[in-house]
Amino acid sequence: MKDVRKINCDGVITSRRKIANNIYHIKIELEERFPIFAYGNFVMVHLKDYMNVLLPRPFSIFRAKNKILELVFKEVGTGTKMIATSILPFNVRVWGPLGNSFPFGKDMLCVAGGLGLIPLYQSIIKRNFKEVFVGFKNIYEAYFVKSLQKRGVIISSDDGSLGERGFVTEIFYQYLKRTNFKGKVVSCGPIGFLKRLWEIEREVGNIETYGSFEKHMACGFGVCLGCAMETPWGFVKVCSDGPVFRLKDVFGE
Amino acid sequence: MKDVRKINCDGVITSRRKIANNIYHIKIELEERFPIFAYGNFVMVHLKDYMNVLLPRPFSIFRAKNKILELVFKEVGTGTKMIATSILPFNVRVWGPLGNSFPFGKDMLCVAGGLGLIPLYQSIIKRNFKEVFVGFKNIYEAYFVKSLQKRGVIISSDDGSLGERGFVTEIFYQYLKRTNFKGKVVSCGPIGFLKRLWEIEREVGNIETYGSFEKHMACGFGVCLGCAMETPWGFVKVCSDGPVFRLKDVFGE
Amino acid sequence: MSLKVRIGNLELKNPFMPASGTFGSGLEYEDFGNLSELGAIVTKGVSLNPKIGNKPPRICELPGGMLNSIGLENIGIEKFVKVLDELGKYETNVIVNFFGNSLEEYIEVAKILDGHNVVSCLEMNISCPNIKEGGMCFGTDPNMVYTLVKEVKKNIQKDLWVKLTPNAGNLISIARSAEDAGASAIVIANTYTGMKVDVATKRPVLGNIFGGYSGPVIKPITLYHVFCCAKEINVPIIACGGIVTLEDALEYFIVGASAVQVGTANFTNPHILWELIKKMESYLRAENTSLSDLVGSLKI
Amino acid sequence: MSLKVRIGNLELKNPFMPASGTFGSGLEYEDFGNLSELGAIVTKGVSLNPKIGNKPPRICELPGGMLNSIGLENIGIEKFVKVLDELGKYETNVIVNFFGNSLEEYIEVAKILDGHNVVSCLEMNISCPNIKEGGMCFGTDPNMVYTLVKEVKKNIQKDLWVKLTPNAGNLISIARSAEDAGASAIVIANTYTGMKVDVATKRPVLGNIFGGYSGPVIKPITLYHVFCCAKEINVPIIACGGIVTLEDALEYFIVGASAVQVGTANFTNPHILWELIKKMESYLRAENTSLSDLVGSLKI
Ligand SMILES: Cc1cc2nc3c(=O)[nH]c(=O)nc-3n(C[C@H](O)[C@H](O)[C@H](O)COP(=O)(O)OP(=O)(O)OC[C@H]3O[C@@H](n4cnc5c(N)ncnc54)[C@H](O)[C@@H]3O)c2cc1C
Ligand SMILES: Cc1cc2nc3c(=O)[nH]c(=O)nc-3n(C[C@H](O)[C@H](O)[C@H](O)COP(=O)(O)OP(=O)(O)OC[C@H]3O[C@@H](n4cnc5c(N)ncnc54)[C@H](O)[C@@H]3O)c2cc1C
Ligand SMILES: Cc1cc2nc3c(=O)[nH]c(=O)nc-3n(C[C@H](O)[C@H](O)[C@H](O)COP(=O)(O)O)c2cc1C
Ligand SMILES: Cc1cc2nc3c(=O)[nH]c(=O)nc-3n(C[C@H](O)[C@H](O)[C@H](O)COP(=O)(O)O)c2cc1C
Ligand code: FES
Ligand code: FES
Repeated sequence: MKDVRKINCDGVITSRRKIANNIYHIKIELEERFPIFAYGNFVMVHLKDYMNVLLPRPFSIFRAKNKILELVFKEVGTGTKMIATSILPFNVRVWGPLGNSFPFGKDMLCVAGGLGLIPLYQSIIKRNFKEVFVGFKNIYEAYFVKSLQKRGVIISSDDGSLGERGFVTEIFYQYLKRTNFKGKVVSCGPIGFLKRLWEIEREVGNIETYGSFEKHMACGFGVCLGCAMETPWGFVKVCSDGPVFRLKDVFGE
Repeated sequence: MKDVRKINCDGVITSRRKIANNIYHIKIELEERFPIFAYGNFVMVHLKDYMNVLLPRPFSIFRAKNKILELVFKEVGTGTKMIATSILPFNVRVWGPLGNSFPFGKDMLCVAGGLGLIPLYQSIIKRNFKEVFVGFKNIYEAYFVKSLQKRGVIISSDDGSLGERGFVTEIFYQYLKRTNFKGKVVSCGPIGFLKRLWEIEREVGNIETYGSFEKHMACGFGVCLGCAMETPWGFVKVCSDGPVFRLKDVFGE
Repeated sequence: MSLKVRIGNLELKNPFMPASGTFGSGLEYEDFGNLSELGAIVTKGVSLNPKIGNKPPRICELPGGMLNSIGLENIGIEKFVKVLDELGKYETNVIVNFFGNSLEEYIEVAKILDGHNVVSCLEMNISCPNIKEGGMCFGTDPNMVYTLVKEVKKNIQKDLWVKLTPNAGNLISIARSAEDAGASAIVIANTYTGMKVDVATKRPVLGNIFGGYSGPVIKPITLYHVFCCAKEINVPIIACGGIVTLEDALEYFIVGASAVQVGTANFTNPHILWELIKKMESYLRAENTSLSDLVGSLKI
Repeated sequence: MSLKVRIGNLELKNPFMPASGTFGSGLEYEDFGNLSELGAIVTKGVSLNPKIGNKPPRICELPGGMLNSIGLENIGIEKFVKVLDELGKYETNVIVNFFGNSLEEYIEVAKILDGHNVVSCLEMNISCPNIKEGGMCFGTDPNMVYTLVKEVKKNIQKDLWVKLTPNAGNLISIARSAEDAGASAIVIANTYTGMKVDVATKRPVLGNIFGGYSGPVIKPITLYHVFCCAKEINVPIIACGGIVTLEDALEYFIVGASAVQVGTANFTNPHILWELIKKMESYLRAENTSLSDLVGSLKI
């Protein structure tokens, strides 16, 4: 990403919309134009006015146009709770785009679980994939459903309250077995989800699965070494070597 | 104050009204009935949900009835800013009544400067004094003016924008010289104001001036020894030996 | 699921007590709860002669912590003994925190306290300057600590707890000295020396220039000290530093503390000790575990 | 109203620089500001051999501070020398932070750095275990510090700054040892060892059990150390600990620091050093004063 310009500027959260249980879509008005970015890149967001929340938080870039940056996040802890509940306008500092991105190509598959949809959504909308699988826990945690359905996305939920019933990884697995697909798969979701995808790759062979990983971060661009992830070949930095890795390079023997 | 029952309970700020420049009147709905208190007593208020503001803040009891405690405060720093600007309802913890109180008696004079009016206001309203002098910086920082005027209070302002022009201490001084008043004077105001009142007492003689003092506090009831005030006779604890002292006992030689 | 804990010869009905200097003599808290329900009452540091304390301002609030430079103000042992009489009515342990400026002063106060029937046990504050030795803090030198504890212990019958200063750097050798010299428990720890400057006036905010830093912000450091000492020391450790919530106390138990002291948090909620005891009961019940199983249960 | 400051043989265009380990090699910050405008670039600690660092999780956020247990991960001096070549294009001082596990390792790295033309000066991190001496931290013993600094200094031409660990307790004797042994400046200080336990799992939050505590919460303690050492030490002191705002830096200057390093705050605002320099210029202009008048201007 060395050649992509990064910004680091103040911004103001000007709009916030609840789109599912504990999930929000926000717009940040930046002081500068947000640069060109790639799917999978993320930004660091610092809650300037809350000394309590010391470190910035990493969020995937959902969309960015001119000075408007859009993020989608789930309320899980102190920081996201503040963003979810404080009165707007709300001051932040943002830097990015950061990290590497998903591979690009023809006829790829896409598998997303829960919040994992966010970095992939715009690419899905642009119909960049041969087939897309999106799984939610249940209907209450699902978002952008209509728009996904319009694009022929295969939607599932763990409890069957929306779309097919079952884990999205298993629906994807059945598809692979049915179709004998060969090629690249991009994915994003919780760690258990990614591990299962790696098991599937090992079993079916012929596919190259890429996934986006999460680790606690302090800087977001390779200086603090805080986001180290263990792999069989040593540590990698999730923020600057990733967040997208070939699953084999993380879990591989 | 040993025989007065104290409470220590949670409460919720349910109403906030701006009554002058940076000055607010708030109502706290307590979980318990506020006990009997005396003029000059104060409470400690802790902003439970803001770890940033570690220590509780001392505030004079403006009025209390059943479970409703009323305070009047000025926005000066971190804590009061939060109380002045946060969305209601706002959670607090309150304990009190704390401290000693103003002497009680007939034919006393009362002198208050700015916020010093707060602990004395209810007593003024009850017409407990022979004559009352209240001074404000200017008309923008003045509050409860109509009600004071109705009770025949002598109001002044430093810049003449309201009532008589000049420092309230000097208007009081002129009164003393004119009337040759003998007896007790109760007062509350900034430290310079209290010092001037002591000079006046020394000059005119025949009066006993009591004033309410302020020091940074941690506990509010005599355990931390943080609110020590130097006097010619050693340290006193403003929270539990005071906050009301005879000026002679603080400034006297 | 009892909350009882034995510390040396003392039995505490629960492991929660105030930290010295943040609870007065205890009597000031009568309005806020039944003192008999506490594991112990720990009183403000007392010395042979009255001490007038430091010049104000004596406290300074910081985000998540505070500085104090009270200067160990106290009324002296003679007057304090009368306060002790009053504390006798409570059915809990009375731990008296004391200090001196010389070995002799320490011994003299200790003897008086040892002879008082209300005193359950003595807590020795060693974060004081040794005036005879050029003002170096007693608590930062393992040899001075050994001598001090040994000599005081020789002169008393009751249990002696030793409260360490965290400004010593490596607390293990200090704790070991105290243990070897006969301490029944080690209290970890007192405040961290710190300061704050008023940039506008270019003056220190505290009248005494510097003060002791306490409150939530010190917990990570004190927790580490407790963890290190718990592995090396055989007598019980009483943890003290930044406890506000039950979780804070649990962290200390898990790394090996047998009991805890709550300081600064008494100022932000005078009822906190009683609340922590209640929450601890619920926690142990919910987890179906006991205090003794919890102590030192860290998985590493 | 110049911001220039002389530290030993070095002239800094202003007294603001990053703290080692929070600024990478410096190159990672190219996107965020012109590195030539900084008083100096201070690079991540380097050792003779590459070091893989500690087991994750390596960071843990706390209110007002953070714990890190990076474990001095670095690519080793050989690869690092290539990064240094790249830094040569910036018109500012390049300070290289280094460490070792033995005296010999320290000397060997120091010699390599001394021979590199981009390096302006060496910053020695002494918060490391002395493997030969049973793993005791170099920086906590005045004698070890003296030997270490003396021996390294013998082998190099360039200025040597010594960065102290605050876990030593009394920093004055350590600082004096470093000064006597030839340090050109003393950097006060590194992180405070601390820990955090996950109560639900009963495990330490950090993979390495404990870590270094940094950020705003440590400032009161480090400020006190700087104040104490500034009175006793003749070489310049560079303060480091919890600086976020200009006020924080001013407090350090007022108690006697000649320059400051900003660490954790680089994570909360990658542009912070440039902003502090601008604010400092405005401050000195508004107050009509100079940096040298400010340094040590505490009124007591
Ligand atoms: C590259 C990347 C992209 C991400 N994109 C999104 C997104 O688009 N939408 C979204 O909702 N979430 C996203 N996350 C996760 C998001 O960063 C965390 O949910 C958030 O930091 C939690 O903050 P908190 O203060 O609410 O939680 P707390 O638990 O209170 O935070 C405490 C600390 O833990 C860290 N932390 C907690 N959970 C995570 C996590 N899952 N990943 C990394 N750090 C964590 C925080 O950053 C903070 O330092 C992303 C994470 C990464 C690494
Ligand atoms: C007995 C007593 C009664 C008071 N009654 C009132 C009242 O009725 N209305 C009102 O507006 N104010 C009153 N004050 C002053 C009030 O306590 C302070 O204005 C308030 O604490 C400031 O808090 P802050 O967080 O906004 O200020 P900050 O300056 O951010 O607070 C930092 C620290 O300084 C302390 N502090 C700051 N100013 C004062 C002060 N003047 N007195 C004591 N501590 C201070 C705070 O308590 C806190 O610990 C009273 C003070 C005392 C001692
Ligand atoms: C105002 C104040 C006064 C204190 N006085 C004493 C004292 O007299 N003796 C003592 O051993 N410790 C004293 N301490 C230290 C506390 O007992 C405790 O060790 C320290 O505050 C850390 O705990 P905390 O973070 O829970 O406050 C005092 C602390 C404060 C804040
Ligand atoms: C993630 C991280 C990595 C660090 N790495 C080093 C290092 O390699 N060498 C060193 O001397 N100090 C290192 N430090 C300590 C900092 O340089 C600094 O001394 C400390 O963080 C205190 O300053 P602060 O409060 O401004 O962060 C590191 C600190 C952090 C937070
Ligand atoms: S988050 Fe700092 S190196 Fe990855
Ligand atoms: S405020 Fe604690 S003794 Fe007065």
